[in-house]
Amino acid sequence: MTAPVRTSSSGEPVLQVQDLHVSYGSTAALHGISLEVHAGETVALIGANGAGKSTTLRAISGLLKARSGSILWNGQPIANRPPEEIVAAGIAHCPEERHVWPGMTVEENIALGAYLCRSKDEVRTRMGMAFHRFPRLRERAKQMAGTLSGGEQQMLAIARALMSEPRLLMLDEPSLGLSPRMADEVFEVVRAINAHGVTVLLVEQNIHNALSVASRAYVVQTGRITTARPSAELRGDPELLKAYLGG
Amino acid sequence: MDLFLQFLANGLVVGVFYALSALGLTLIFGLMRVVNFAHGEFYMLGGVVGWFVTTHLGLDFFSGLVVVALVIGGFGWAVDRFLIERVRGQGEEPGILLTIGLSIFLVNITLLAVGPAPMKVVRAITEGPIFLGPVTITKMRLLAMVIGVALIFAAHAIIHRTRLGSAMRATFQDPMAASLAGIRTGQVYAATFALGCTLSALSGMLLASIYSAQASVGGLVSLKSFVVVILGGMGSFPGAIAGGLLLGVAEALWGGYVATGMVDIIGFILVILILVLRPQGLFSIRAERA
Amino acid sequence: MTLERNILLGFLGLAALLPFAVTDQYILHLAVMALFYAILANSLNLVVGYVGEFSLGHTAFLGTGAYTAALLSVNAGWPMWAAVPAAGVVAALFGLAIGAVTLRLQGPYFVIVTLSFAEVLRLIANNWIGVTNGPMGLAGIGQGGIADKRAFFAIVLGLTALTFYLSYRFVYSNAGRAAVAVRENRYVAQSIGVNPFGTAMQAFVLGAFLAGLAGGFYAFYISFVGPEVFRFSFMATIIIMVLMGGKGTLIGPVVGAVIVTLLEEYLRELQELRLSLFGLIVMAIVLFLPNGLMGFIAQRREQRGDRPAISHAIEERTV
Amino acid sequence: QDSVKIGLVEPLTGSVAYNGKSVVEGARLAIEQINAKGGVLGKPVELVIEDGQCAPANSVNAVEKLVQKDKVAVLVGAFCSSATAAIMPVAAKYKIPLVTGVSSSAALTEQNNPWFFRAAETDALMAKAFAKILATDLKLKSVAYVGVNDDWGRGGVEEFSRDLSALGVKTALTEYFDHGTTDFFTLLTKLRAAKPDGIFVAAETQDGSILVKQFQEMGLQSKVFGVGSWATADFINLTGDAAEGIHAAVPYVSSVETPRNQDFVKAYQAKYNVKPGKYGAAGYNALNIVVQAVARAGSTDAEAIRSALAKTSYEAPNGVYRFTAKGQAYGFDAVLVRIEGGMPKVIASSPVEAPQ
Amino acid sequence: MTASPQAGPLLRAENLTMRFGGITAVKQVALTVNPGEIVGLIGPNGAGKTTCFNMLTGFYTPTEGRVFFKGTDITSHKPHAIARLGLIRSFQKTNVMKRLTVFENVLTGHYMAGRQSLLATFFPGETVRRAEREARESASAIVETMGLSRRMNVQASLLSCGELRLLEVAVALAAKPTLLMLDEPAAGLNSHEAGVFGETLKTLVGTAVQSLLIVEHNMELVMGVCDRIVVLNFGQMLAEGEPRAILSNPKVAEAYLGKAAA
Ligand SMILES: Nc1ncnc2c1ncn2[C@@H]1O[C@H](COP(=O)(O)OP(=O)(O)OP(=O)(O)O)[C@@H](O)[C@H]1O
Ligand SMILES: Nc1ncnc2c1ncn2[C@@H]1O[C@H](COP(=O)(O)OP(=O)(O)OP(=O)(O)O)[C@@H](O)[C@H]1O
Ligand SMILES: CC(C)C[C@H](N)C(=O)O
Ligand SMILES: [Mg+2]
Ligand SMILES: [Mg+2]
Repeated sequence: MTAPVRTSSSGEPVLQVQDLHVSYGSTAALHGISLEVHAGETVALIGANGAGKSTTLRAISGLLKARSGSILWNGQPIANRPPEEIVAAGIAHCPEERHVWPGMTVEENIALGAYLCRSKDEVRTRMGMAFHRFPRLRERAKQMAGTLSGGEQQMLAIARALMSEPRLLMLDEPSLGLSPRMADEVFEVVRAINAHGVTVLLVEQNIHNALSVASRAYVVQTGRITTARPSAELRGDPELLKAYLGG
Repeated sequence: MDLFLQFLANGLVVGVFYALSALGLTLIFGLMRVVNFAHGEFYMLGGVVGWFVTTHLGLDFFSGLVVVALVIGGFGWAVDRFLIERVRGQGEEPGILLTIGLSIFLVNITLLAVGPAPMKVVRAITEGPIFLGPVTITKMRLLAMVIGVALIFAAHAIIHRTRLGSAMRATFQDPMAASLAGIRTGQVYAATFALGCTLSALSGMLLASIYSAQASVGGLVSLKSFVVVILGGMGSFPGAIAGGLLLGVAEALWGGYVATGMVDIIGFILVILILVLRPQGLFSIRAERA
Repeated sequence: MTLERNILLGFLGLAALLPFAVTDQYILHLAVMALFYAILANSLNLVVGYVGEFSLGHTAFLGTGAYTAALLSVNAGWPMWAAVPAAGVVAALFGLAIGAVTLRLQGPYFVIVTLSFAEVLRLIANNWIGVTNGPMGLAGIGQGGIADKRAFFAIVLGLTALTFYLSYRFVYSNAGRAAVAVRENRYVAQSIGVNPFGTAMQAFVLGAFLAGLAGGFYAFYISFVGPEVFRFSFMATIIIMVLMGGKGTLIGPVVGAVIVTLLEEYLRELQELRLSLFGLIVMAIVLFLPNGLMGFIAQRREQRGDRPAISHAIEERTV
Repeated sequence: QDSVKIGLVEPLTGSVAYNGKSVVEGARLAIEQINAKGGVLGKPVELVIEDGQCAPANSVNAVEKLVQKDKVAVLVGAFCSSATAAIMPVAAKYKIPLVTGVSSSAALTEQNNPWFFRAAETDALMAKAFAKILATDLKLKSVAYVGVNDDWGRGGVEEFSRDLSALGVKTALTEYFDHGTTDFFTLLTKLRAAKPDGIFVAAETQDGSILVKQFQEMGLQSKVFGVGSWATADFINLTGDAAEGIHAAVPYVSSVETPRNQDFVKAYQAKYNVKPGKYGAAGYNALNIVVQAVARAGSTDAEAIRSALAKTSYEAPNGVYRFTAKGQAYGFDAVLVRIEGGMPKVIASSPVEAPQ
Repeated sequence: MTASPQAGPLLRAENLTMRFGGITAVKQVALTVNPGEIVGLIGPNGAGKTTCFNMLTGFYTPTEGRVFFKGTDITSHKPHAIARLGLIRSFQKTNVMKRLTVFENVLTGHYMAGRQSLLATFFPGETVRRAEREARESASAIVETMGLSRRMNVQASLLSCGELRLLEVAVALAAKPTLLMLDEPAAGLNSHEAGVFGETLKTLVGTAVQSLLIVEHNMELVMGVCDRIVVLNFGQMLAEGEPRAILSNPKVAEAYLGKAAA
């Protein structure tokens, strides 16, 4: 299987994170994260449990405030802006743990993913696309999202995130709870939208899958970036990987 | 039979009024899940402000209604932004305590400002009985019912037909996901609270023009409204209507055929019975699984 | 946990000294009321803090206790030492019956159904004239010749000590831990073998029993019981005490009870402004101390790097 | 001690605050007049007012504070009979005289509490005074009784129906409603079906005005009469033309033309800009009775005040108040009024007699 | 009907069927777990695995079918009653007691070991104190086993996703299961951590628990630890057998594994 590997510096850096510090209350979670994502790239963040991957994504999408450091999106500072504005600027975040709206139907969940899109026709087209990507969801269109199986909810969360047609898509463990086959399909989708020019920032525990779609990967360890390598290099060196992921 | 028809009519009228007074609470308690003990006080403020602007500022009933909507809506907005906002996401208890405090404050500050006497709100039309066969009802009641039903439908349409409505439901079910979808959750909370307060105040003024406005009515209104919302099921507008009518008719029949001295008991007994049989209320569905 | 126990013991010890230091009947009266409320707040806290469901119907137990004691005293001439425990037992039975219905519900439904029970009881008390004397209430409950407030104080102090002991034992037992598990996550609780209903019931009935004792005492102390013992305003006072002090701790409700009792009394000076100001204070407390006073103290300790002293439930056990 | 303190416990918040405030107004006026004349025992009189909220526990708290902290010489209160019942033993325990100007439950004076005095009518006394006049004047054959569901409402209904029945008037219906009820259509539907010639109502201003208004809205024709603070400007203003023609039996009405009353009304109106009603007069009378007793006692000694109270003979705007051995007031004039052209017109006046 | 506890399978389900309105989520599934066995339950998303778990542990009442545990019919028993027989489960959606610390969570898991009479609650004796001491020691040990010692006194709400999964298993272990049922325990663990976790699971069987039933999508883990695998598809049994046989089953590859098998 061949992943479309790009060179690390193709395109402009659309997202630049510099020396980002984030804490939950009084406990610090990130101690200075710096990373860059270039236009059209797929970049993975990997690391052990509790390293701070999700925290990084949350800070970028505005769910968490940065204590210090900067986040630039197309050169504009976006740190500490509310999430609504960041979505509007073209960054979508599919959070871990799914967070579907349990008391709304699958259909409503998907439609609301395009909340900022005011054209009804456009929303309808995008919904068609979502159902096309995840036929299972079409079968369950009228079911309450809270009663879906874990994997179905995961599909829904991804489908919903795609509805805003972002320019940067951040996925937090998209394959979590998906069957191997479904996970493959999701990564196919990621490749496909990436091929359409959408930049992707990916947190993924399934290292094999992650490295197969991403061109580069950052390794996060206890709130810091410890290394940044092309995927191929990491894939070729299981011992190195083990050292980074062990904790 | 005639007697029964009249009881039924009385019950339906009062039922619509109950639904109407519970309307704001359906939003705030039913959807937002803020156990709002100040609900009755917003209703009361509607009546008192309505009395003030019609009696002291000389406005007619309908302009008064608009002023009340604006004033209490703005006040509700501020209450959410400056008070409720601060305890959001900390479970229901801080909200309970906060609204209990607010309700104590509002009642007593109103007592200080306008005194405890009942106040007469200008009527929209001249009152008089209408006879429909054996059933008597009055013009003002009919009008209030029409306005009430219109408000109920309008509120229902807002929740189920507009973007704001979807935004509300999304925000209350999962605020984090909502903000990631681009919904300004802070505004949605405030808007919902303000809308809830406005609806309470409107019904307060409407009903004060039929009964009378008084600083101390809030407690009873809150109590009955909670009953109605729970009977119908949290956050359901059809439920609120059904709950209101059910309560109104049950009270009328109990009062009519048993005794009027204890009518309030019937609502509570209904709540207990219905929840024993259907723990989610009449009209709400559960979307949770292990 | 040791700390919490020592604070409670210290509180009881200090309270025991009060009658020796103070002879002013007014202050003694306030002290009696404060302890009475402390029992009530503590009993409500067992439900709110440890079942994790918000009961607005706790006055049902206060009221049944008060009426039981009053009826036994007025109709059967029972003395206080017999009527007050009987009040606790009757209230506990009501707790069992009401719990059987309400504990199947959760969240807002529980809140409103418990409230409904209290209201139903109030309306019954108000209308079943043959037994309760309706709105006229039951007056002339024999105080058995206890004239001095100090005697009442000693009795209520004893009840408070009993309350502390029972709640302390419950909270720091396996059963208490199970209650916390149910509060925190029903699913997990069930999957580790906790019967959510049974566990919640234990806390609920214990709370009802203690509230009933308090009610029985109240009947004798005020020597009048009317339907307003079931009223929501009573409930509101107790809630304010529990939440102001900090739910889910044993000390919080006591602190809340003492503060609110004194506050209500000292605000009298302000005449008409009194209740408005009280409302404002309640709001301010929520805004600035959302977890109550005890929550605030625990937080301060944590910030200083100590282990949370009064955590939500469990700590080293030194029985 | 440089003033004589009198403690007043009334509901200042809650649903009867409306009436409680009137009592306080009357009391304040009395104190003002007394102090203008140099007070009592050569000292000014000080009124210490506490909010008892008509709740037994709160009223007891208030009394404890008044007795222990403020050291008042006499207590006045506590409006609702249940609250008064709760503070009576406290007054007895501390041996402080307690005078109520309002609480009307017959049971209170049956408790043989030597420290308690009621400067007010009971329903039994009102019924006795007016049942006959009503039955003949209104030509009543059958009457429906409606009362607020509390001790006072129930007492009123029971007393009037007993006395009217004894005069051969049939009882068509007896119904109670809860204080704060806003919709009476169900009750009125039953009334309409029962077809009485007269309707007796025991209700206060708020409940009463709504009831009477809806009575008219339903198009009912029977004659309305009853007890409650109906002969007041507020009631008439709230009720509007529905008040026309109704009868009320009250212990006091401002339109009585005695000079003493006219002085009182003038002073009250000057101070509060409204005419006094039943509760304003009650507060005024209670305070005057108490202060006069202190004057006669010649000291603030409780026992002395108590015996002085027992020998009261106070000339009120509405007649002379005396107390029976049980502490029940009698001798003052109660009146029956009809509302005509928005004014309460006195139809009959009758001194309240001492109960046997 | 009731087999003797020693001889028969530990868990046996017959003809399990669950319908939600019009959807048949699980249809006539038969499942057994023998003492000492690690069984894997796999299948595509929405195949009905979690629903099976819910029926086996009393969270759902099956529309049809029966469940036997240690020979006892537990079909309509309450979840806590089933847990008390020694059948303990974890949940797919993370479920922990968020406001308690890691240690407190695990300590609470020992509930059944310390169950006592009401009297003992209020007047604890030596037995109660001993049970308490033992529970504390055991809790520390379990936290250690699951590799969470570093987080011992941290509130659960502060844990990352992966750590929460480990904590859930720890709480389940604290209840001293005979049969432990885990629903996607390794979701959220990275490949390396999943490997370590698999090893831990293997050591548990025979020591801490008698048998294991695991739902998991991490094939490396499933293939590595399971003695036998049951595959569900659209609520029905698709295949059953040894890991290798399942891997090479074309129907399983088609429905579940996708390219990974190729
Ligand atoms: N809501 C929270 N409150 C407090 N601390 C948190 C919270 N969420 C995460 N943390 C802490 O922040 C650190 C980083 O967590 P984060 O969720 O970013 O890790 P992660 O790399 O995504 O791990 P995983 O792979 O397990 O999801 C962890 O130490 C965790 O304990
Ligand atoms: N309460 C319910 N109401 C309606 N449908 C339900 C309900 N619970 C489950 N389902 C449906 O039943 C099917 C089986 O769900 P289940 O959760 O058992 O799947 P699963 O095999 O665990 O899948 P996953 O691997 O994605 O977790 C799903 O399609 C789901 O949508
Ligand atoms: C307002 C009224 C109900 C007061 C009444 N006079 C009483 O004795 O209680
Ligand atoms: Mg994460
Ligand atoms: Mg599942």
